[in-house]
Amino acid sequence: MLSTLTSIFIATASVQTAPPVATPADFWLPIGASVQAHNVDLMFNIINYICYFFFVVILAMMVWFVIKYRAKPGTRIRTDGMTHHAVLELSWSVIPLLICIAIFFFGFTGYVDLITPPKNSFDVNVTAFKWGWQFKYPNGAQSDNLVVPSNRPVRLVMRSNDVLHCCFIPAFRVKKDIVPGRYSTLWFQCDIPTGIEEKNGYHLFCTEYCGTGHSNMNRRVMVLPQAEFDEWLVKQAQWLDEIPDDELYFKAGPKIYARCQQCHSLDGTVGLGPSWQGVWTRLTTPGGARFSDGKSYSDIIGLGKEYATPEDYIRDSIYNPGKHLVATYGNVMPTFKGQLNDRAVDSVIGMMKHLDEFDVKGAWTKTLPPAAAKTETKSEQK
Amino acid sequence: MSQASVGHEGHAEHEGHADGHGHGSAEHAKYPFLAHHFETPAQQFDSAKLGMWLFLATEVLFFGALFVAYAVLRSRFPEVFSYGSHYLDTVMGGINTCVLILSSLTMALGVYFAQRGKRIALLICLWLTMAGAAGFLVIKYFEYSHKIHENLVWGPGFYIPPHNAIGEAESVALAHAPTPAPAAVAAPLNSAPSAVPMIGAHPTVDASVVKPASMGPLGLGAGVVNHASAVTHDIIPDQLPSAHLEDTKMPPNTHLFFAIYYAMTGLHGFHVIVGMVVIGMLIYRATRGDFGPNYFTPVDLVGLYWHIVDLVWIFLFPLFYLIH
Amino acid sequence: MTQSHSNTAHADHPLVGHLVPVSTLLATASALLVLTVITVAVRYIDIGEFNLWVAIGIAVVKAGLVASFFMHLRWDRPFNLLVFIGCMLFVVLMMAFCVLDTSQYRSTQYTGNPPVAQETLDANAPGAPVARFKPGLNP
Amino acid sequence: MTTIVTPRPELLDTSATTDNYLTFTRGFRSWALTLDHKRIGVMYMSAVLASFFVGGVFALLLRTELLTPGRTIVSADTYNQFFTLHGAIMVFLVIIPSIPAALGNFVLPIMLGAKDVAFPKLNLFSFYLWVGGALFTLYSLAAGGFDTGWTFYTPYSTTTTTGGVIPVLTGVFILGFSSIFTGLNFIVTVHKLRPPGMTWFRMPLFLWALYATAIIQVLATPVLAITVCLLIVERTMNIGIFNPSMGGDPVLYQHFFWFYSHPAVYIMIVPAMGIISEIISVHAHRQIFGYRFIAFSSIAIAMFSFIVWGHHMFVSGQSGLMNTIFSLISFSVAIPSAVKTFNWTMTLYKGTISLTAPMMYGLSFIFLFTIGGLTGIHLATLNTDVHLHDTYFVVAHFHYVMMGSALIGMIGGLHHWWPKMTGRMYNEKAAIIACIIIFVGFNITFFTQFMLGSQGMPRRYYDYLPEFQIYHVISTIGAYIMACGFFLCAACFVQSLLGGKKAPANPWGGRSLEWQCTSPPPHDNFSAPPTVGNCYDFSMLRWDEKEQGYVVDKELEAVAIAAEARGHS
Ligand code: HEA
Ligand code: HEA
Ligand code: CUA
Ligand SMILES: [Cu+2]
Repeated sequence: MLSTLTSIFIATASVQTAPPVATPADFWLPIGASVQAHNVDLMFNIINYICYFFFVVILAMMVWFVIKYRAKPGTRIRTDGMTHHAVLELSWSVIPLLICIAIFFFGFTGYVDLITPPKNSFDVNVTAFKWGWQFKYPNGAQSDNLVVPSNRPVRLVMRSNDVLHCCFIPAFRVKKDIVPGRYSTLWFQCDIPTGIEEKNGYHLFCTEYCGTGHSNMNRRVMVLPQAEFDEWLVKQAQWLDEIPDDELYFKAGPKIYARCQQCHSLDGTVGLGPSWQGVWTRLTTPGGARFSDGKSYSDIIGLGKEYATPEDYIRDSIYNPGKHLVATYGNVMPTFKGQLNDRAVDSVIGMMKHLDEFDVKGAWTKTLPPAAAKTETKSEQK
Repeated sequence: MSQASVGHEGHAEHEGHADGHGHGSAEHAKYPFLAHHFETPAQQFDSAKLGMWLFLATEVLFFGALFVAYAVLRSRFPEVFSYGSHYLDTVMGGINTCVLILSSLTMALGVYFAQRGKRIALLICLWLTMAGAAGFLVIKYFEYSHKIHENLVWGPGFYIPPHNAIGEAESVALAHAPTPAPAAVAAPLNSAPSAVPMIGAHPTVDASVVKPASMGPLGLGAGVVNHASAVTHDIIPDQLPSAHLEDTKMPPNTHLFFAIYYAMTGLHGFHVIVGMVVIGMLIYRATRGDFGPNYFTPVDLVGLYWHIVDLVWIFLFPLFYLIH
Repeated sequence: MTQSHSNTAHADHPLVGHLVPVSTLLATASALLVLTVITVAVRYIDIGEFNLWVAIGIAVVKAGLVASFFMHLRWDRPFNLLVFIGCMLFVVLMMAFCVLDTSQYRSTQYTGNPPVAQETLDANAPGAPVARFKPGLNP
Repeated sequence: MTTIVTPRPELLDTSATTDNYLTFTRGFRSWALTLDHKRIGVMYMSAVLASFFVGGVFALLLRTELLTPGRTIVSADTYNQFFTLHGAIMVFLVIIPSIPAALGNFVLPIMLGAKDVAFPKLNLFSFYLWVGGALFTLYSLAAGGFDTGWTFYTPYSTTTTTGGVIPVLTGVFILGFSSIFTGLNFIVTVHKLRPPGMTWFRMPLFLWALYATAIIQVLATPVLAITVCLLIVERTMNIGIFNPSMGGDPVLYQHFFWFYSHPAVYIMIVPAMGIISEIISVHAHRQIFGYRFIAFSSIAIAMFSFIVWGHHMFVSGQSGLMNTIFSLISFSVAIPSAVKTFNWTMTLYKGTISLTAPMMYGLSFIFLFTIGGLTGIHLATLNTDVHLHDTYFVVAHFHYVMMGSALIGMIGGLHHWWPKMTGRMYNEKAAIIACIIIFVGFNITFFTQFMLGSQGMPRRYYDYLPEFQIYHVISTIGAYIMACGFFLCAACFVQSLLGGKKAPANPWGGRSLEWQCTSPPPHDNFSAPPTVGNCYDFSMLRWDEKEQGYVVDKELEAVAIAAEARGHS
């Protein structure tokens, strides 16, 4: 019954306006680049003007009365002010009420547009986690920043792996909390392509407080014309596979590391997780209590032990981070199962083994031999 | 408001009575229990009563929020509630309902005797009420311990067979391995995303029971799933203390029924304990002979409290024990 | 009933408040017990949705009895009654809103056992039937 | 500006020096175990101001950290603890008890003409509950702090590893009961302890406001109590009702939380509105305009406040239907607020306005509340809230209403009743300068945050985009200015305590009952039952050259009383 009620609401309300162009940035609002932005901005400005009006009226009355009726020493008390005035009082109850109902109604219709994705939308699966995003496209491609086609409604189907997060794209005027345990959806359509350059992309923020890295959960949204997007999509699905095995660690490694760097430094700085500096030496030298249960690496790594090789151990630490906790660190790392495949993990392991070739930011400091350099220019990926 | 409350009891309105015989001090001399800031015993009594009723209102909202949680959970998982309800013992619940009703009766009689100034009768009633409260708790204790023995508890423990179901060694290992106490708080979300549908799954397909194929290489995986299970398999469901684990009809999320059951009956039980404490205080004062026709406010107030405890149970009983 | 003006309380009459006769109290208690029996009995008759409402209806009647006679509300100041009914209304209001809301967004929630429950189940009773339970119970 | 004043001499009771509530008994025990509502009010006030100072220090640290993107002085985790503590202290320890428990306790019984609140022992107990709650909050710092945000949203709050979560939840639980008992006490006092002649419609509007507040306190706070209980149980025993990984529902938690916390924002503002009604009419020496509308609008706000909580959850996953309902109802609260705002403004019309320090705060209140309230309209509108939710726009909105209105109202009330509470005047010029500094600093701090927010800067952000820095710098400078203002204000009070001029019984020419007793009031408030008249009738005031202020004129008073008697019969 209720759902029919809602659908009736929705039916009457979605008087979709023709997709307007971007609303330019102004004093209050940033550029509005989605088809919905127009309505939201309009509403925002209307309310603003109503507010200006009432504010000015009240302020003017206040200042005027204070100046006019200011008591100077010796002034006699005035007793001619009225004590109440039914018509006046009713009118300033009823007029704001009517204004409010009008505001509500237009806000409501705008909102229905905001939450009702068109049927033909392009779906992107989004996973939010502490503290990052993963965008997964229908063909299996994954990315760290959101890339979407222009001139086409896009629907994000979002889930959270841990706590509440919230996807907010100011330029599109859309926002939706991501609640663990359920699917949240959000849609937008942007007609103003940005190109694949990250610095031109629209901002995407996490606006539901989620802990230490909350303010670093911001990413970019790149909007590409459909053809360009299709091309990107195909490449993106294969980028890891295209890299030869022996180049994986420096071509893919740093990109994957970008997601680890929140917690794991490369220079020995203590973060939420152990630094990667010297990790391979630690793993391969016997002895030393390393885990919070008192065990050491050599107790669990080795033939016939829990992990045959250090590589196995690292892999399991990425997929099941809580299993063995390095002493003094908490169980805070999320699992990357389903997010990083074998090759991705291989590239990270490779990077750990060759840390001396990277700077503290994770950039590879060596140069490619000329032959390899050619392949590099081709696959410029995010 | 006070105009409206001009009483059929014939209380003069306190605005009025003060002109009539407004000299508080005379009243104060007559009634030693009258606090200095009240004018008459009636004013004091009315204030106390109103205060108590307001307190009861807060109690109603306090429990009310849990009733809301109950309603939300029940509307989400109706099958869990009708299933879980069968694990509760209607007979014990019914007896407990009667015990509470009778103790409410003795409490109400207690107020009556206090008003009549019958000290011994009042004391008997208070002791009987106390006995009712204790009886209720004893029955509740048996219910709880039975449930816990059957492993019908809240949280992940609901799915861990109790110690005597399997070999001693395994049981100890099990009880500690998967969800050790502090980690159970911090870890669940991090450690179990595999149970969350995988990325790319269509929203309407639930993948929570589909384990993703282990993506790791050799060497991984063996330790992921704990296989202490062989033992549990051979046990005949009816004799297994945690029979629910073998019941093919158990709907998912059944643990939530017990979560809300323990939350609500636990809070109610706590109120019963508080009730016993205050009744104990009344007994002390009644023995001392504090109460009489002029002054019985504390008895009346504790009575109100005790009735509200009864009243809450009147709702809890059908909502948990009597689901068809 | 005593007037508050009266200076002394007679043995039978309290200075303040209302004296409810023992017979009334006993009758109330009996009614409550009878209603308890009825509510248990009704459980065994299957009337679908109505089971819940009948149970709640009986509980409300019982609550009314307790409040009006045991708690003297019938003779008390109307404002106390207002307080009592008012707070109940707030609970009902909150319940209505919350239930309405959750019923609306239910379709977006994952079904089946939640992660920790499932994990515990897998770890402890891998053959347990619940794991085999078909997901998608809630549409 | 210097309309400081003395009332008619006969009210300058000389016995005040020998018997007032401050000197009635002496020694630590006489304060610690006092049942006198005035002393309890004073103790509350000191405790609340101390907490305000602590909360303010956290605010300054926050602002300093936000001077530059990335790390300025502390790490992200510390920052998260700062804003959580700032929010929790300001809300639970400062602003909720500030007006009802501190000022209300002192003023309510006297204004009403009663000797005390209905349950003095319960009143003292409430105070100690407050202390207990505050201690738990402090202890939570020692136990590792907490970084959940003042809203304690699950599942973050149940999974975060900071150790202070359970202590602070316990603290909030206890503080909740402190607030409940205060409210309960006030309702009973207003119902049962009104002296002869004090009818409902003769009650000063501050009492109406406190009464409305008390209704909210009694009915909403228990829900908070049970909610934090459930959170504690969730954390310790993994009961799972709010925990998605146990099949629970985090949005249900939000319903529970806001069922309390939305009404709670009216616990903050409604009594402040009451104070403003007093201040405006007393210092404009003018009958309040539309008494009944203001009185009923307090009750209306209290009632409506219970059914709008969902407007905090428009993007939280709450269903579209509920969003619609809640948005619609949210606007309804704007109407009683509008009534009040316009009525205050009209009260100035044809008044005889003295620009005293309390009046300056009163005028600031109207200015700031109008901005804060009107921006609430942006937030209550569904589609604009989608953009504005959880940005600095919301931060600015709630500082305008909580700090700019509720707290300014409290400080204004403190200035208004300070002579009554302490028996001393303060340096009015300095107090007015402090008010102006606070006002200017406040607007610099928080008006910029509106722009910041609508530009898309999310709240609870440790790090931010470089393009936002300029706003943050301005905001931080504003906060420092505001801090200076508060320090000046505090200095005024200290100076007044140490060497202030003795206060007359009725320095402002007020007409409500508290001005009829001496300053500071005697232990029993009134030696003889006070005569209750129209507390907003200022026609009997006349300018007193000697006192440079308005005093009550005996003859005019007799005329007024006679007129009123005629009107009433
Ligand atoms: C004292 C505290 C206080 C007060 C009084 C208010 C008053 C109001 N608030 Fe505010 N609010 C908060 C404290 C307060 N709020 C806090 C603390 C938060 C954030 C909590 C958090 O997330 O941490 C918040 C957040 C908040 C939100 C959620 C934002 C979000 O997170 O997305 C909303 C949404 O509807 C809202 C709306 C309103 C409205 C409509 C009013 C109304 O009552 C305002 C009414 C007043 C007026 C309208 C002005 C006077 C009237 C006129 C001048 C007449 C003309 C008016 C019209 C024609 C409309 N508030
Ligand atoms: C009443 C409530 C209240 C008050 C008064 C304040 C006061 C201030 N607050 Fe706020 N604030 C909140 C309630 C309040 N706040 C809440 C609830 C949050 C949300 C938390 C969350 O997200 O969880 C918040 C969040 C918040 C943020 C956002 C943090 C973020 O999202 O990342 C910021 C940032 O600028 C801020 C700043 C300030 C500043 C600069 C002040 C200044 O106005 C402070 C000025 C005060 C002083 C400098 C103290 C000086 C005092 C004395 C000298 C003694 C006084 C004595 C006498 C007057 C006698 N606060
Ligand atoms: Cu994710 Cu904030
Ligand atoms: Cu609100």
